[in-house]
Amino acid sequence: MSGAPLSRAEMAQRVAADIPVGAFVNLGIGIPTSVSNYLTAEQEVTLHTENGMLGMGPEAHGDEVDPDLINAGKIAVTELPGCSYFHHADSFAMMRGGHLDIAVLGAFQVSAAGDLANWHTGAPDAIPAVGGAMDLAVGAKQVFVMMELTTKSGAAKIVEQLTYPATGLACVSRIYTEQAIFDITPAGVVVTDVFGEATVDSLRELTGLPLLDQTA
Amino acid sequence: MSGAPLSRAEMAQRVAADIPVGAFVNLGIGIPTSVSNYLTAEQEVTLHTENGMLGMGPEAHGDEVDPDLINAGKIAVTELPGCSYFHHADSFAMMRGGHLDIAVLGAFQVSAAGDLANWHTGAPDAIPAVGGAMDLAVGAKQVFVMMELTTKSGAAKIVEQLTYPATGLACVSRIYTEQAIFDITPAGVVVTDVFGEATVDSLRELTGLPLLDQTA
Amino acid sequence: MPSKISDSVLSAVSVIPDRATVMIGGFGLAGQPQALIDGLIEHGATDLTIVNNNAGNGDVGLALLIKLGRVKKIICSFPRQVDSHHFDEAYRAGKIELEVVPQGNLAERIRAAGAGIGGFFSPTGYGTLLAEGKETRTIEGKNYVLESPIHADFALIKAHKADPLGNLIYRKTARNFGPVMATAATQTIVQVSEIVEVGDLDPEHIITPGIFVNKIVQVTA
Amino acid sequence: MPSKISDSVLSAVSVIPDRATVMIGGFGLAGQPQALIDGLIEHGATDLTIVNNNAGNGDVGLALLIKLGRVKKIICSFPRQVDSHHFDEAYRAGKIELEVVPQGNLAERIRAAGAGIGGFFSPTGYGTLLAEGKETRTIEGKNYVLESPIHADFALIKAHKADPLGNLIYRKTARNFGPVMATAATQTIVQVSEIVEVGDLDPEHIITPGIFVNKIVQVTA
Repeated sequence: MSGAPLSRAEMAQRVAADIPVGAFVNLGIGIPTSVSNYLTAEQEVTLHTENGMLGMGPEAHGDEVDPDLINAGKIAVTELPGCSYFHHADSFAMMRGGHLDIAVLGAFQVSAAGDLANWHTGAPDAIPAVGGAMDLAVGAKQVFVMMELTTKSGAAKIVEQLTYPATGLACVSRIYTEQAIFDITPAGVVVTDVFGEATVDSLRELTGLPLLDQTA
Repeated sequence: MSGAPLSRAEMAQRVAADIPVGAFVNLGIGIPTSVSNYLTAEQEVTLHTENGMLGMGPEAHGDEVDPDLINAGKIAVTELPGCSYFHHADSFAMMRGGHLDIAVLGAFQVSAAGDLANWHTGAPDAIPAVGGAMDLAVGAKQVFVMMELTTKSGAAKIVEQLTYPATGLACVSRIYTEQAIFDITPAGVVVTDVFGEATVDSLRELTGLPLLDQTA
Repeated sequence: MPSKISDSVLSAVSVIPDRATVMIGGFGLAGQPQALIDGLIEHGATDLTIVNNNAGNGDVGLALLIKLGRVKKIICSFPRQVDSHHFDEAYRAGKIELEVVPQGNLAERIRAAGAGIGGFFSPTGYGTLLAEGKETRTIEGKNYVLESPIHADFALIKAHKADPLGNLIYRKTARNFGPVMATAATQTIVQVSEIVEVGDLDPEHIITPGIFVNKIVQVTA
Repeated sequence: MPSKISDSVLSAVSVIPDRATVMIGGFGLAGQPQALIDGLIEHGATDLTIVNNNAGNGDVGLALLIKLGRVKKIICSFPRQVDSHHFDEAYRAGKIELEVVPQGNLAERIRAAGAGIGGFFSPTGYGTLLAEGKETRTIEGKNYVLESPIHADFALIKAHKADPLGNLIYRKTARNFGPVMATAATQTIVQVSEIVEVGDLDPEHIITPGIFVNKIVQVTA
């Protein structure tokens, strides 16, 4: 409503605050990983890493580092009490079977219908590499996206139709950006919060979308 | 070649002798179970039970009986060193993925093409019940059948076409009976051994099949 | 987070409504959640669809549930047993619907539900009565039948030990259907012999992670 | 029964012929069978199809195998990395064929091969470039892509401990692709840190039963 646009840390804080108590969550590589810094013990959130673990703890340092214990970003991590290990097929079955409550992912673009693009720039010489992105997109009960609202050249990344190759269709539920938070609903894209100088009207102009206003 | 028809024990003994060293084997409920009595330690055969165990030991007696440790026939059994447990989907994946060398099964009928009938009498009032029979039929690298060659009324149980409902098609490799041993081959049904008064000719007459003679 | 530990069997199973689809673990008596089935009988839910390897034995448990007329349909691999007289009677009287599924297809269909698989081509049952009416396909020269996932509203299973997060370990061949059923139901209710502290189960040894478990009841033998 | 224990890496991998399909376990360095890959390089087999999550890092291991021109095709989920320069170069020069598979489809397709499944309908990738040309189907209102099993001639994996029967346990997230790859290959060759006696591994804790393992080589760090 007022103040400055959200910093990345503030975005992560907002996402963390919206994760319900007891949720099972997968935090994507990159910015989404920072959400873990703001989860409280009272939230009792269990983190999943798709390379085969539930109950992942914070990043490992010094003597804690064990090359056999890494996250999906290949960073050394730690165990929390009550964690468990499983193989890759079981891990992705857990994801695709709809058992995770929330996946938090970065994005190049999200469409008004909730289509997600985050795996391929579409550049003709780019080497395609998808990892677990497509599985995360379709597997979790809710997909939260964290991204800057605009590209470096100022174009909106929430769009009517994707221009980047899709990762998954109609899979995103909510988008956290520095200027606003958006919900993807059957009625359309809803603005729930604005930050800094953004208004629902300025966002409509930027995105070209008939955004619904549910800012308080 | 000579002597009496094989007893059930002798049939089991023959089957046991034909199991190669180091094989992974599933012995079906009923007569096939008795094959385990004739496997030698030198054969190093590992028994699979489809309710989730490799390395099953002999039947349990007295204090050994543990209600959590049973075979597919729901008989209490024991562990052998090096055994392992797994869940039902993994157990049948092991079976259907072609990892077991041999399944030994009973049968109502086997066709000249190796079709197996062992799950359903086809009687109109019979309650259908299949258990793991169809999985075993298609899963093991080789299926050995142990059965009496004829029904109580004297009809051959090796037939041109099944008259009982099929368990699996073209799945049987070898048939052990009290009168003879048969191999199912692309060239046809081959008699490899005869017992008692049986001759290849008497078996041809009984079955009505153009049996090939490879008795020594 | 509300505790997953229930202090009574009846309160654990009383969430099961009429017309629910309920998976029940166990192969023979091994892994059978006897106390949960007794609780389900006492609770009184009816018109149930039951998924189990068998269709009840003797006069107790699932057999009693069938005798009491609470089971509308059963999906199983082997209903016919020497002491399945309650099922036999209900079936012959047309009072219960039966879907017979080869045991491996049953396990794999349950796993598929838990794993988000829409269907799979199985070699089992091809060319048999149990594949009648099902789509078939020849892939690389081998014949397959298209099988669909089996989802449930509830799974009632038995494990050896649980921690309060719902992490489970099993015992010997009592493991059987438990781990896959736990993944395929909207709610999984587990009867365990012992509840241990969080951290007491080695993370390498946990067979069912707590994400798949909703309620735990300790039942001492 | 001939022993499954090989006394050298080179003798273990020397059975791999040219043109073989070889699965290599590991996610990042965790679970990567470094010694077996080095042995494969020394052995010299070429025209290989490699199945791995990645396409090599830096100048060693799989990256070196690619640099040496031994890899005809790679099936993986994530070839592009900051240090995948040997792959990048070979790919841009048209010297290596690439099949990019979403990571979960990769794991499930490998499992399907080991489990005798002819194909399965996966929700992952529907409506994307990676599903182009693949059969799709709407099941209960949800969209799926038909995915096929990935079989291999050999799997090279790393485990923590083995017994002489080939029973395996893994360590932490180094488990990753090992257990499914072991089931999907005609021959599975395992690099382990320790070989223990038969009976030393608790039957409840064994992750890969010995039926899936053909050769074991102890490689101490």
